[in-house]
Amino acid sequence: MNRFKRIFPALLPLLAVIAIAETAVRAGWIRSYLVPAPSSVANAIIESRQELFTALFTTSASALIGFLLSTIIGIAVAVFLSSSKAIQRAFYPYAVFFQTVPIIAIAPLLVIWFGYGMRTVIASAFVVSIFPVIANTLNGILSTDPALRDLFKLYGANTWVTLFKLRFPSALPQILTGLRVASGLAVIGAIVGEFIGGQGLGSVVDVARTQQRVDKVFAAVLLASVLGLALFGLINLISHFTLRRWHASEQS
Amino acid sequence: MNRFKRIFPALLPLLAVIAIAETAVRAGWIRSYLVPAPSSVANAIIESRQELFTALFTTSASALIGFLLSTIIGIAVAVFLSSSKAIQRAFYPYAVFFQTVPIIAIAPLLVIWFGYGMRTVIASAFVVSIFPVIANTLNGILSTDPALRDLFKLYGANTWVTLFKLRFPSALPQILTGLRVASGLAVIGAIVGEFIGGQGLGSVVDVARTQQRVDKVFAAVLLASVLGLALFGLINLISHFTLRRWHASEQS
Amino acid sequence: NHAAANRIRLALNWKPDPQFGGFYAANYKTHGLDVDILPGGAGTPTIQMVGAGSAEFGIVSADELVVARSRGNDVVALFAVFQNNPQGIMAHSARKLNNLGEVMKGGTLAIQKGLPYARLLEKQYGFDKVKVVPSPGGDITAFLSDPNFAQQCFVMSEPLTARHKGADVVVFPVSEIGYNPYTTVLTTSGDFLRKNANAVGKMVASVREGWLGYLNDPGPTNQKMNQLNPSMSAASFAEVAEAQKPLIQTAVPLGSMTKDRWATLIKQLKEVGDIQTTPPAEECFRWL
Amino acid sequence: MEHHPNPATTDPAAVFTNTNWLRFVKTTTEDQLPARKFALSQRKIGAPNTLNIVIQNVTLVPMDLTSPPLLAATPTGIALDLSGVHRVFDRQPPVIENFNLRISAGEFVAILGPSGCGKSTLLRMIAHLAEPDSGHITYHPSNNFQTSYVFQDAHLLPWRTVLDNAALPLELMGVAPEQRTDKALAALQLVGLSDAQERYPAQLSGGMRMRVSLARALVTSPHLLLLDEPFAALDEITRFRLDRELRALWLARRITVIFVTHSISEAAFLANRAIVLSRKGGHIKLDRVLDLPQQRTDDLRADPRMGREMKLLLAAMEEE
Amino acid sequence: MEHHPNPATTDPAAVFTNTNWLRFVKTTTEDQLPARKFALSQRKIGAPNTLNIVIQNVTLVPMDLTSPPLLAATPTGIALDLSGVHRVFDRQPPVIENFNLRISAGEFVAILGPSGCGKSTLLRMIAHLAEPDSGHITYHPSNNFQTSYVFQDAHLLPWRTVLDNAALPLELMGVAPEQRTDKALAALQLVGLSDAQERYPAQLSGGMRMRVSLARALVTSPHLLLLDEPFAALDEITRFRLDRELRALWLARRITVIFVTHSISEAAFLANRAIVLSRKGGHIKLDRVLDLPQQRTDDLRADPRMGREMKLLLAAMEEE
Ligand SMILES: Nc1ncnc2c1ncn2[C@@H]1O[C@H](COP(=O)(O)OP(=O)(O)OP(=O)(O)O)[C@@H](O)[C@H]1O
Ligand SMILES: Nc1ncnc2c1ncn2[C@@H]1O[C@H](COP(=O)(O)OP(=O)(O)OP(=O)(O)O)[C@@H](O)[C@H]1O
Ligand SMILES: [Mg+2]
Ligand SMILES: [Mg+2]
Repeated sequence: MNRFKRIFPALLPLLAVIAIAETAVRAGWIRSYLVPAPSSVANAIIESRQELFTALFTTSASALIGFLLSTIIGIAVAVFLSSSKAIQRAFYPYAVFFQTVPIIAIAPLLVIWFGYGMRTVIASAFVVSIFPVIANTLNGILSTDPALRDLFKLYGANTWVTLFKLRFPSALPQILTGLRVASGLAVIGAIVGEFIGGQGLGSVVDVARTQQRVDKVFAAVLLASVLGLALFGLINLISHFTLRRWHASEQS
Repeated sequence: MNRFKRIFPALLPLLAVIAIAETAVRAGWIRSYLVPAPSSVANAIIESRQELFTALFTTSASALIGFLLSTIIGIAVAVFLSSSKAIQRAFYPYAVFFQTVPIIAIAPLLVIWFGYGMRTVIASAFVVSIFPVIANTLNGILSTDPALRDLFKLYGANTWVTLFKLRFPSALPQILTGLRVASGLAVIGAIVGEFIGGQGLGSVVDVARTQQRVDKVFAAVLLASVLGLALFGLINLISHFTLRRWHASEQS
Repeated sequence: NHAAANRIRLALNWKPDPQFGGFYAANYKTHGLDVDILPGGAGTPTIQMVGAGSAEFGIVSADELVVARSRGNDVVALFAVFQNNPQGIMAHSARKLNNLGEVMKGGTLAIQKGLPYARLLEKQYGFDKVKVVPSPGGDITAFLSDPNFAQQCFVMSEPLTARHKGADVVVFPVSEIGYNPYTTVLTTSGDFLRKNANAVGKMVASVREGWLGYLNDPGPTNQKMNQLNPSMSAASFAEVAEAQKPLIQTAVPLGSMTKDRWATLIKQLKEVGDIQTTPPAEECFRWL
Repeated sequence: MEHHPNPATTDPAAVFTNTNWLRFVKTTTEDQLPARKFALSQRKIGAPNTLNIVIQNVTLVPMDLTSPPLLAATPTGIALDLSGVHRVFDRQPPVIENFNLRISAGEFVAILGPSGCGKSTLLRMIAHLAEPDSGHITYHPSNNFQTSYVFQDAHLLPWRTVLDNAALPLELMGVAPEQRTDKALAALQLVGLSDAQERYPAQLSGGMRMRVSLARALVTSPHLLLLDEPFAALDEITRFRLDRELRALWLARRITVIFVTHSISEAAFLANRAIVLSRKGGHIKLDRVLDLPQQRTDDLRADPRMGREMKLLLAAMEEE
Repeated sequence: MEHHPNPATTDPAAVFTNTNWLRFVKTTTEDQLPARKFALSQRKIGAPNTLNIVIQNVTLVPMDLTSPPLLAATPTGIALDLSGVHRVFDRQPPVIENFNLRISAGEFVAILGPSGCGKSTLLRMIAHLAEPDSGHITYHPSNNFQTSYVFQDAHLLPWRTVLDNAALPLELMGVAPEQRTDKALAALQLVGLSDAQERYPAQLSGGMRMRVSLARALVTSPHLLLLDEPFAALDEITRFRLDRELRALWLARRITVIFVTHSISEAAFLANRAIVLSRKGGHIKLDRVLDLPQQRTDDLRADPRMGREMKLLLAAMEEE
């Protein structure tokens, strides 16, 4: 009952959107070749469940690996950047490049370096999602309370110990925010990568688009969102359990 | 001299990358139809300067407007979400959708709602860049020191006053991090939007790609990065001047 | 440095569909080849993959190949599936247009500006009256919703879908203005060709057999491809397979290429300024 | 119900203290308080030169009104009534348990008690920053009054200068910029920080930060002033000066002051009434109206009367 | 150079204080310190039952070694030498100006001074957390010693429980988990927080947080213990107990303790030597070896000798 009370309000807007869309399409206010009726999207999912779920699985794997790589490498880069203002000035700008390069423009490079298929998709997910991890981790690390840094200095903690026992925990709320952003970007990065490297939901979108199967395009987009939401939920869960005892953002 | 000393180290890695790339291409270690020699990129920029800079200008305008919209609407959404945990549960998940929907999949919608040209491009820049603003602002707002919230409550400050005089300033470091991420995404969003809606650097990339003009593709990508960097630099400047007196992240 | 000449990747530039029917119909095993077909997507850089050896063979179009060669990418055409260029412009019949020239007189035209024929059209008719927008890449939503919308297409693809959606469509092939490069061309790299002439020979032979078989009876292969690409209906497979036949089966032997046609193409590309240097026509292809 | 002895005294000022307190009881209870509420604050008060009386419901109190009014005639402070207040933090024994306390308008109450006994928790509930898990707190008058609070930690806004921090409450109350600058400067002057008005909190010493926080509380004209160890981080010279200032402010305005302190001598010097809480449950171990003159000078610190009050407080703190 | 009178006393313990201090001077200076350094700490010391002597360079000090060694024979603390130390914050007059101070191994020094005079700044430089803008601070022995610091604010890690916060220094020093838990529990017991070991800092009262911070400092066996108003947020009962514990700890180990406090009585009760800083520039207004017995009980708080020392300190603080 309690559980229901918590989840039900979360579903209300969704139900509203579905109802409105269904009505709008059925009444002909929106052309169905533009936006499919939710019922036909549901139909498409059921009909093509095998294809879609295989695709979802493939995309999930790539997005997840890309996301993990972003997390690890992004945090490492942020740690490196945090070492001095001079290093930030010298290297931080290059990280911006990852944000602004259209994957499609470097498609040949990706395919040639990583080979066709999953590795290119992973690379794409990685490139697209690393920057928020870097930016948020760096800012989190740099925001560590100077008094606590002093404390660690006093007890002779070296850089690594300070990093793991002080800077990471204190940056955690912000790192998690970075990961929230990165998780969604990893999903979209994977899909864009799949426009190049084939496979997965990206491929489904690619084909369904040219076949005018709007219902299927939406079905695939929906599944991508579900994947994004799953990652998002996972991060929120981690956030809840790691921060609830001590951080304002997880207290009501 | 002092200025030089600060800027020079920042340019070193760039010079190194350029030198290595030039050598690698000239020596034939990298095929020039994959990665162009920096010199030929420079050539392309000089040759097509008029076309490229007009495109840069167009893209800049769209990216900037998209970015401003993301900033304003993203912050507004975050403020709305911050009002209660129940509201977060009900609406935050929908924001994730913006992160995971491939622009190409909703291209028909964009084109039909916003027409070809700048409005579609702006919409794309906006859709792609809003989520980090929401996520970071929300986290920043929620992380406000509870004792300071008490203080404002005590003096009878209403929600809006608390928002503007307490929550925003205290969330500012994190909002700025969100904007750092969003600025790059707005650029890429604009370019992707231009693949659909025409114009700007996106068009240049599109055409140059079909013509296998790697040099021009890279030239356009480089200009996009420069645009991203300019926005990034602007945000860093704002960050420096607003935070340096009081926030650890801007103190050395 | 390929693992073994009999372990071969063939990179397509789109999903399994009838334009690749022969490649799926081919029985490579009988020629001692183990071929892996890599379906491509909207962003797959097939020609670069072939040049850089990420795939031994690829499917590209002749104009792409000429441009690539002029940029130092040593790729060689082996087998040209489409003798006639399937690219065209489709418009709504209600506009009562009679030729490409009239398409350029008004309304909206969605076209990839990087394509050579776009530039030829521009040169010939000018783009000052028509509103040129980016091609939606196979999507026809905008076309359906705007009666004054024309868009680039493959003559055996988008027009059929549009008709299914109830639109009355007219199609003008690009060959109308004399631009007729080979398309869906089996290609390999010069390097691979030199080192594995034998395997290339077997490949071309299998492909030829495959196409002969496919043209003869597309049914089983369509079914196979439909499984790989379920978003396209079986009916569409059959329909397209039928529609593309005249573009593939012509007076000349299946897949054949001539130096003259390559030379014409090179000349046209030079004219529109897509290439600066003119690669010799005979180096562009190897007719085995 | 709390009973406590009132030591005999012949000091007229001390008598005055009590009479004045009684006079207040009359004015506010009779006029404004329902009988039920008042019953909660039944308390036995002894004042040798007047009468030993027990206030029962709205029973009126005879008193000596002949002494000259040294203090502001009508208190501007507000009266408080805490009844049956409980406060529990999850899975711990209650911090505040069935707590009953009545504070009259214009009282100066010191709260003492061991570290962690619930003083800050109590103050937060009084300030409406936390709600009791059960029980009520009522205020008389019940609205339109201004509360100021000096938290145990300074809690300044790090992005504002000292001046802007001090002016914050006025800003939130909508006071015009010039006026609030003037008032904030005056408050900073009071706490000895005129020099530092342009600095940011990160550039201040610990004691300076606490003083800014104090200035921020004093810049408004609060009816209820809650102070949670405001002077703990200050040297004794500054502390003594601020003690005197605070007392003078109270004398002039007769606001209600609730003052948490760890210093028994400070409690005795400043307050008119001292409450000692127990280590567990926040029970009132001592609730005493201090038998000291209304006007307090530094001489009082060495006065045996003060020594006696301090001994009483210390004894209450030590017994467990 | 600072001169200050040493009031006559006949208390043998007081004499012992001085002789012991002198004995220390001998051991450390003679053995470890170069003459130049030592010259900085020239100081006139009067001890009526021994001799009135001026320490000049490495001039040896005659002393009475017959008294029984009540204290640990060799101090485990370290000696410090601050010479010509300057500290300026941008665009402000120097906070610490040409500061010279020599602290011998095993001394217990109280530092007093008005709020904002530079006490914390000084302590931070001593702890190597900030560098002087000019001048040096040297240590003897110069390395391999452990410093503990109780900051003016608690500065706990909010994501760690009380126990894990207290154990932090040991963790950073690589002590095995069990051992550090034991030691941390003992330290928490000392500060009266055994009950709260599982709680998080956000669930503690202000005083409890300070006590965790204190436990964290005591959990190691520091050679140099720096305390910045550690007891300011504590009630007097707790404070008195911790005063005694700290003093006992010092007596047992003879570590070097530098203790910033605002309480003159606490300074007098705890320290062997008290330094009063001026409001501006951090000049030493008084540097006094307290003439009080080595063993200090609560009786001492009422002792006239302590009263006399307190008067001296107060006088130094008041003069400006
Ligand atoms: N980071 C800083 N930037 C500028 N000024 C500073 C900074 N830190 C301290 N100060 C100034 O230095 C002076 C001394 O500060 P310090 O913290 O040492 O004082 P203190 O003696 O410890 O005072 P308190 O007893 O109030 O803690 C103060 O005037 C303070 O304003
Ligand atoms: N948020 C909280 N969660 C759990 N327990 C809490 C919380 N806040 C306070 N407590 C507990 O409530 C008790 C009383 O805390 P409070 O801050 O009122 O003490 P205090 O009397 O002000 O002590 P001090 O003199 O040390 O400031 C303490 O035992 C504390 O641990
Ligand atoms: Mg408290
Ligand atoms: Mg200090």
